[in-house]
Amino acid sequence: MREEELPYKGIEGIPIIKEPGSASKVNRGSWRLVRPVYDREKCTKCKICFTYCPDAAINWTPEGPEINLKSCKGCMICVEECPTDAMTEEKEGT
Amino acid sequence: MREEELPYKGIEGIPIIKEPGSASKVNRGSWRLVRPVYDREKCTKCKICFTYCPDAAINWTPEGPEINLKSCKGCMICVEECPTDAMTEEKEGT
Amino acid sequence: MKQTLVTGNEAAAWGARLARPDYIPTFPITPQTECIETLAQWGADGELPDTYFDKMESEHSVMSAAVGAAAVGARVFTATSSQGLLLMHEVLYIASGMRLPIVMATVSRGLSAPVTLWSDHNDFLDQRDSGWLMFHAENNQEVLDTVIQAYRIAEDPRVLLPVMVNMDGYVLSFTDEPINIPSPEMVDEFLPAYAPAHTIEKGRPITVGPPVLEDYSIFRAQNHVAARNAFEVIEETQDDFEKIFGRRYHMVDEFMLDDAELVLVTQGSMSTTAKAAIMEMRSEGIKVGLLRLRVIRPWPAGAIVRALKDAKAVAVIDRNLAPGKGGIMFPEVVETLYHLDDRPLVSSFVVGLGGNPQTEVKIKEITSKLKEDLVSGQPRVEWNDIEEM
Amino acid sequence: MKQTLVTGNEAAAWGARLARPDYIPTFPITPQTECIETLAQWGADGELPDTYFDKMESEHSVMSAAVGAAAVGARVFTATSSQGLLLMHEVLYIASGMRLPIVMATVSRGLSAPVTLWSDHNDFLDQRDSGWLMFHAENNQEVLDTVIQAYRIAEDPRVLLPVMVNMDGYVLSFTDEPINIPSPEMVDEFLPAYAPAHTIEKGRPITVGPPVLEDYSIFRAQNHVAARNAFEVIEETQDDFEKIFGRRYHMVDEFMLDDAELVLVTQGSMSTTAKAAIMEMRSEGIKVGLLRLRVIRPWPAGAIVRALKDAKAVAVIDRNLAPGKGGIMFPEVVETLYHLDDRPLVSSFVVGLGGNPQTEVKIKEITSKLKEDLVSGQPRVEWNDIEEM
Amino acid sequence: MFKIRIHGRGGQGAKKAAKMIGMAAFKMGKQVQDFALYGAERRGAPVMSFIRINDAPILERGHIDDPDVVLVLDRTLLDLVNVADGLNENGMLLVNSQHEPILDTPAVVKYVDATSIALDTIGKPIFNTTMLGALAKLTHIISIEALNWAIEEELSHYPKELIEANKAAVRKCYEVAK
Amino acid sequence: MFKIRIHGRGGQGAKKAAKMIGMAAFKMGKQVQDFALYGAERRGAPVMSFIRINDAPILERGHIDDPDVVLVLDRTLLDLVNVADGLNENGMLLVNSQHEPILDTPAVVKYVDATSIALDTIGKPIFNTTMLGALAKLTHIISIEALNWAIEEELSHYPKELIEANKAAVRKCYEVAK
Amino acid sequence: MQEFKNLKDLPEQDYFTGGSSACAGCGPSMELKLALKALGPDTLVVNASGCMTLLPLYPNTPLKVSWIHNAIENAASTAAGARHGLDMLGEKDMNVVVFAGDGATYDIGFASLSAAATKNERIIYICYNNQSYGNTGFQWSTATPYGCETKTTPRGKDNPIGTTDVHKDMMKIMGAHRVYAATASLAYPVDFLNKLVRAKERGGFSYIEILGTCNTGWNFDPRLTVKVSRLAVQCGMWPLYEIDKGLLTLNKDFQELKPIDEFVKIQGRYRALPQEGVEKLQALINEHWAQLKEYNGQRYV
Amino acid sequence: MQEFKNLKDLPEQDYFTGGSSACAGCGPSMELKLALKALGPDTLVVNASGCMTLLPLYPNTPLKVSWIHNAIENAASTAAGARHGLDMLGEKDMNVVVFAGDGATYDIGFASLSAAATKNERIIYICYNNQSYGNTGFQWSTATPYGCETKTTPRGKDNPIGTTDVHKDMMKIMGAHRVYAATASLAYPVDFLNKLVRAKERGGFSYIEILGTCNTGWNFDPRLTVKVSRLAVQCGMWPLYEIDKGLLTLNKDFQELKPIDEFVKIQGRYRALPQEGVEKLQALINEHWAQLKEYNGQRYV
Ligand SMILES: Cc1ncc(C[n+]2csc(CCOP(=O)(O)OP(=O)(O)O)c2C)c(N)n1
Ligand SMILES: Cc1ncc(C[n+]2csc(CCOP(=O)(O)OP(=O)(O)O)c2C)c(N)n1
Ligand code: SF4
Ligand code: SF4
Ligand code: SF4
Ligand code: SF4
Ligand code: SF4
Ligand code: SF4
Ligand SMILES: [Mg+2]
Ligand SMILES: [Mg+2]
Repeated sequence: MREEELPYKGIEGIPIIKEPGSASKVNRGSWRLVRPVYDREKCTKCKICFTYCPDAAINWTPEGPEINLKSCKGCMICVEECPTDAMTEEKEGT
Repeated sequence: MREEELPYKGIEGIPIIKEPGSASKVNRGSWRLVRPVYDREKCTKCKICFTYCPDAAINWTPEGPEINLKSCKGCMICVEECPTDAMTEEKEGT
Repeated sequence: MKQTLVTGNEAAAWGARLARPDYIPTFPITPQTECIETLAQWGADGELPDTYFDKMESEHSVMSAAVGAAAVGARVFTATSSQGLLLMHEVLYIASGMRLPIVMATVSRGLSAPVTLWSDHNDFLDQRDSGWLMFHAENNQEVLDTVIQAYRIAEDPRVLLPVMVNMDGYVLSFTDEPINIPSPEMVDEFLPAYAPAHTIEKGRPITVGPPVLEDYSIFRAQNHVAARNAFEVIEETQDDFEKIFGRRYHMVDEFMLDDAELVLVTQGSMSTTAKAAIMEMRSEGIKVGLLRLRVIRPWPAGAIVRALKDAKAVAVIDRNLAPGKGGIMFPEVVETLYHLDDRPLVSSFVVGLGGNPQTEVKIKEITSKLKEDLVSGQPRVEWNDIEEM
Repeated sequence: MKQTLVTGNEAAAWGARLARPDYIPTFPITPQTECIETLAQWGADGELPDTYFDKMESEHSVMSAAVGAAAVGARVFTATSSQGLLLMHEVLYIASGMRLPIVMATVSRGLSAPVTLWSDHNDFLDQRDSGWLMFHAENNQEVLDTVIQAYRIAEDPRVLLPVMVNMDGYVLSFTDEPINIPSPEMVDEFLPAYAPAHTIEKGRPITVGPPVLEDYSIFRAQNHVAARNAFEVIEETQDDFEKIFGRRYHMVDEFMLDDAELVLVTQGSMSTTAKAAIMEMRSEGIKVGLLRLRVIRPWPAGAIVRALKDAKAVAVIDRNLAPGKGGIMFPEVVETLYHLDDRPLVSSFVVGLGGNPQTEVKIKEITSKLKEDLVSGQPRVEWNDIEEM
Repeated sequence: MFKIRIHGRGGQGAKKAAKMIGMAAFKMGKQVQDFALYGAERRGAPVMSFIRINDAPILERGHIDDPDVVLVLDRTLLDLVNVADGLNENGMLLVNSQHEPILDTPAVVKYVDATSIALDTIGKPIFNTTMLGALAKLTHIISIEALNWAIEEELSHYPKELIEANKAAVRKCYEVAK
Repeated sequence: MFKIRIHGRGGQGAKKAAKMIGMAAFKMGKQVQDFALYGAERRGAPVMSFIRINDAPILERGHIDDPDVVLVLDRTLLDLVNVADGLNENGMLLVNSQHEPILDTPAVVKYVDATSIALDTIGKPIFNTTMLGALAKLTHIISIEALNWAIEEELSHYPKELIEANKAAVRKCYEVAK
Repeated sequence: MQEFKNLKDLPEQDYFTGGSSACAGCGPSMELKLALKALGPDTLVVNASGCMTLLPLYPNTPLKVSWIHNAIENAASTAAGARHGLDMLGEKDMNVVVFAGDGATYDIGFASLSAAATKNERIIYICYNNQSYGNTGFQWSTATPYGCETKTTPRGKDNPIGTTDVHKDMMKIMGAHRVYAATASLAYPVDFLNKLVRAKERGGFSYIEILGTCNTGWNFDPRLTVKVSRLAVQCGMWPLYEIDKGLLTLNKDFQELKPIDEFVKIQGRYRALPQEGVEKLQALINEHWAQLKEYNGQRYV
Repeated sequence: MQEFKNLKDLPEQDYFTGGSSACAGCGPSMELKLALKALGPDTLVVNASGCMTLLPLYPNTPLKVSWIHNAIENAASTAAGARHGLDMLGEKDMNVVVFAGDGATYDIGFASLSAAATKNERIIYICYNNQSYGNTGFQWSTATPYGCETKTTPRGKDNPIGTTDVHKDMMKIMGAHRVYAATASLAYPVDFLNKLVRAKERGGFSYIEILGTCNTGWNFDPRLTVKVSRLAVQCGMWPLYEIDKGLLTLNKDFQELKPIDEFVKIQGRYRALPQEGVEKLQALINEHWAQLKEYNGQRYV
């Protein structure tokens, strides 16, 4: 583009992010090689998995944890820390 | 000077000082408004004045202190600290 | 409007005071310190009720704190010089890249090594890639006026860029000159309260300064476009400024250019001396004039071409040096004239490094050398202060 | 001589290793870190017996320690990039002002804000007033060779200045290319043990870095003259280098210029792609050539004039930006051609900011735009990577 | 010029694989260039690396958009990334997979179960080197000898057994690939 | 243009004196400029300050090499510094001294014992302001009224008594100077 | 604000979402998530360049609070400027919280941190200490512990130990700044959040250092992030304590520490550390632990 | 090297001459002169920008030892580089000594100092503390004590106190760096020189802070430089003590401190400090002194 044609974009031309939490739209599930699988039966709602999920991929609901597989990178911390084996590991794809 | 004529001065063109203690040649006596006057009679050679002269304007000799009036700025520390009044103050000029 | 005898440092402080900044982070450095001391005393005396005066531990932190405060939406002023300006160098790019309209007075002083306390323009010009707008004042009145104008320009939604207002150390910073100190009311009329493009406040979380991937060049281009928008904003600002204060400044300052065959291109306070010399030379029939570069960024190419297109020979007088290259402004001025059909001869003069005074005599010397060049048709590069070495 | 596949970072590390520096102060920064990691591993493996590898707490301290060590007479190497280069900016002027022949590899990366990890040349060119000699390599072999040459040039008694050797981040720093790694014996033959102009040692006290008053401009002028002396020293160095290693470099790199009507002026690694594009365009009958700026400081005006004087149109391709001005090298190149009787048209192209890749296609685009300009007689300023915004 | 693009995930050694291909070709007297895209090589994140191989010095730089061969180290990427991008009917796509991948590409699609071979031979899923055996067999752009040399050089800091195991895995992969 | 150079010692207020002259002249409607050389103003060290006074705006800058008047605040400087440098026969040299200084200059040499006057009147050796009374009398470049105004402005942070004492000293000095 | 009693008592609201480009299992990410629970929505996080800088990546961010990234060496001064700016603009209730790595904190930004602490600026400074320059690929910082391998302190023929320096005792140094200083661990989230509550209530400057357990740099399976963190506390490698006006409180006491070997053997960064190295490391830990035990409840610095 | 017994025992040789442009009666100049007596001719002084930078003024210098001035913020790292350079070049016997002001030390250069101390570089760092940015004309630094007036903390209608901040406790902070740290005074030269001897013998990094009595900035008659310095010690404003591996030794004990008033009233920088200010200052001193007394001979930090 010729220099004289460069448009001025006002605030859109400033490197700030105005939408809080917009990254939740990003599919980080694509990084996952293994996935956590939740078994409501075994769950005691202790909140451990919820607390320790580093990617806030576990939401807390009145029914207990809810895994957001878009955000879950498959670190397996929830699986490792769940005291009742209500979270278990499963391979992605094949 | 035209740029092409600027000579190269080698090490002389580097901002270092190679002569240690060269400042002793500078006449800082010019700053003095009052001067210390030494009275050998009263001196006990305690070295106090020698120690405390901030400008190293007092040399130590076997005969006691020797004031270098070229370096002495007339701070009067030696006068103030001399325990025997062997150093006294005198006005410069008139 | 109050007429008073003040130094350049005090003039900058007055400019700041009248602009009512929210925050002033500071660090001392000669020859700037008097500016922040003046503000500190006003603060202690209760004269800056809307301002937090802060003492930082380095210039790097001064500019960092300025960025922090400006990013949340505060109006910020600071001042520095020389080594301090270089120490905050990295953060200057960040301030402009974030498009924060900080205003900073800089007081030019030569750079170490070796250490000097005296003035040249290397420190200021060292910032010419940083994305800041850059003004260089000729005298104390212009210092004050430009600080006030700087806020208008910086905060304009078409611009949103930080601004540096430079004055020469000693020759301005420590020299008393009589100047008009505008009344707060008039300044309030000229300079509206700051309405930031974005702020940090409760309930509207934003992220400032994230990394970017592909869009990087777009943000850089926007910094450039914003700087070029300043052309228009600077002109408009002058209109309003003139309406209220009766004075006006230009992108470049033209002096006796109308029929000038020889033109001296200068910056800063030496321009005053040069004007005096030119008046004398004019009385001797020498057709000489002067172009003072007041705005360095954005680079006023149009104004420069208009001013120099009829000249026969131009001397670019650089009070600075890029070792291994030469005077810093020389290439920019020359480039600007390159595509003229009938371009003038341009010679380069490097002068006044580390405070070497630029007297009328020296200006006349430069002029007669330029005349020689015109006759010989050979441009020169001259270290005008150095007679032997 | 050993042929190996190494990255640009490793090539710089090899250059350093072969120069046997006494001291290497370091700090990590992408995309440079691999260079110092390589040196660290060699150190741990006992491969750098004559070198103290130091881990500093910032780049500011890296350069400060480099100055300290060089001032006592040690041979010093370091490497940095981007924000790190800017953080040490103040101290760069001190290193050159003290005339200390430090060698530093710089790995170009765009500057914050906003943060990018990718490459452009703003960081490197930001140092062009600093008094350092500046080389910009095109490929990994040149990186290694130039580091070794840099010591010869820096330490020459006619020069005594620090040298920066730049490579583009990612495109060179992280790319494996096969290069010749010279044997230590050959390098020892080429590069004598360092004989500093002054050292700090027992029995000969000296003072380094005192303040000066009137003599300031003389020391600055000496820095400039020393940088210009480097022209001669660089040429001589090439002779010896060629004798021993069979390769040679020039102040500028000329490619297919002999009958070129259109000339592209480039820097760094994109020159390789440009050469490929030029070969193709040549096969289509387009008379285009390339001038690569290898040495930025001292500025090789003579070589540039010689290379460009017969061109009809020149495109200066700047992978950098001074916001509010434009491409940084453009004014310098244009100024250099200003007084030619028959000067070419020169257009400015700003490209590749923050790592935008410069493909052959883009180079061809630039060339055809330049051709248009030649026809229209109107030079342009083009942001060649930006198609819409 | 012969161009190879490798798709993998952070932690799978796509960079190392590129380097080894480069070294092997280099050993065979070719001009080579290899590099990886930096920036997002977090464990599991899709990454790419690139190799150019030529007789004459290589003047091209940067990403490879028109590869001759694409190597896919992890078949789960097939659903995430358009690995076949830029491949034409002369090209080849080589996937580490237990079963034949179905892909919409004019190029030849090959697969090899490098993970199993690696687990069998090395005892660890070092499939980045292993797969190179298949590349050697199917393209001839590098020889198995040159590859062995590259492995020895690149792993010289590691125990001898590991080097030998890698070489064995490469050979095995070479043998089974078709 | 009227040019004044002041010689003093660090700590004696040469800068302040220059400012006051400038203010007084400015009060009288003149264009003025005043400044001090920085850098070596250690207590006792010889220092200089400068004032330019004009009807038209002042375009000159920097040191004054050709003064109309030179003020010497401390007579011991006479032996150290060429205070008369640049003075011609139209110039005047005004020295703070108890007795007539003997100097090799074409200029008129005047002296006044400002130190004694200051000690008598203010009780402190504030001879930098005091001496300005003599300057006013002998040159008419500033009036005593303007000087009083300058003193009030400049010392406004100080106690009223001090201001009055300074004014009295200036007046006394004005009276005795000849 | 009340202190929290247990995990269930922690706020359910997160001001941090997924979608960042941090590694899977990243300790510092989790720590930021947890911190924001205690700090709430009216928070400005000032970040120093490091791994966490890549959480927001234009045009996306996982943050639901405000965030400024300036550079690596100036988080504390940026925060000070932001604090005063907010105060002058009437936003006194916003929390200003630094979130910076150990390199930014211990090394390159230490002058800026020390000055803000000395001036007692109303800032909570959280250092997530992953014991290295993580973002550049795990190089040594002055927070790197003895005996672990980094890219600039690698093991090699001439140096079997890797890092031979003993890390800077930052807690003692910050304690000497007369501010509130505390250590924390992601394995003890209630303790961590309560320290934030205390810092906030207390006003002025506080320094909280949390072990930034980093599976990538330390080279262990990400699933073990919490286990490794807990072990660090249990081995005495990362004791939990606070210093307020010089007074020491050990928040988590143990009759006996677990041997450091347990911590060392599960991390790649200690791989091949010779036995003598492990012993020296154990000795360093014992010495520090003994001092903390001795001065618990007393003036410590 | 032997320690010195008394004034007469001090070396007669000076490696410092007159002719500098420092003020008459300058404390820091005297301190450098004294230090060089203990350090001897084979010394490299690394200076940070400040008053002392003007000792050498091209082409003259009062120094008979080597000297490097780099910038204000990097004396410690410059010294570290010089140290390693000298070591590699075989000049291991040269002393590398920093001589830097409080601004350079406490503030702008603190990251550099802290890193050199953490790495235990073989450097003696002397901070001459004139409690201000002296060279720029007496502005506030974090070493400026409560209640005194500086150019950036002036008294005024809204602030009768001047400096309202309490200065940074640098000794405690440096003590927390595990190095040898000591205070000194020009009024006690034997003590000062012996501390230098100890630092040298000890090897590694040592930090010695000497009150840089400054008649110009503090505004008193230069003749009183020694008296004011002595009074600072006797009033407890500048206690003489050392910290080695955390252990405190009070080098100069007093049964009773002189009232701070004696110190305050002879200096212009305290002029017009209201009585409440003097009392607060006295309280601060008492508190510090009591702590030093209490921990004398014990672990202090
Ligand atoms: C001035 C400067 N130098 C170097 C860097 C490169 N850099 C970016 S992040 C980083 C590591 C920071 O380490 P730490 O603070 O511990 O944070 P972590 O990466 O471990 O999260 C470095 C060195 C930089 N951004 N700026
Ligand atoms: C980066 C930078 N900022 C500011 C200065 C200006 N400056 C020079 S000396 C000085 C004062 C230093 O104070 P201190 O270290 O206490 O030494 P003192 O002057 O008191 O001897 C300052 C601020 C500088 N030289 N460099
Ligand atoms: S950790 Fe296990 S038991 Fe506890 S809430 Fe999560 S899933 Fe349920
Ligand atoms: S596997 Fe990791 S990222 Fe996924 S939900 Fe569990 S803790 Fe969160
Ligand atoms: S202080 Fe007095 S008594 Fe002691 S040596 Fe000096 S002159 Fe003699
Ligand atoms: S008056 Fe001061 S400078 Fe002169 S000899 Fe005495 S102590 Fe030294
Ligand atoms: S390297 Fe460590 S700290 Fe950085 S993002 Fe990955 S896990 Fe987190
Ligand atoms: S201002 Fe103080 S420290 Fe500086 S030279 Fe003068 S007396 Fe010495
Ligand atoms: Mg870290
Ligand atoms: Mg000081």
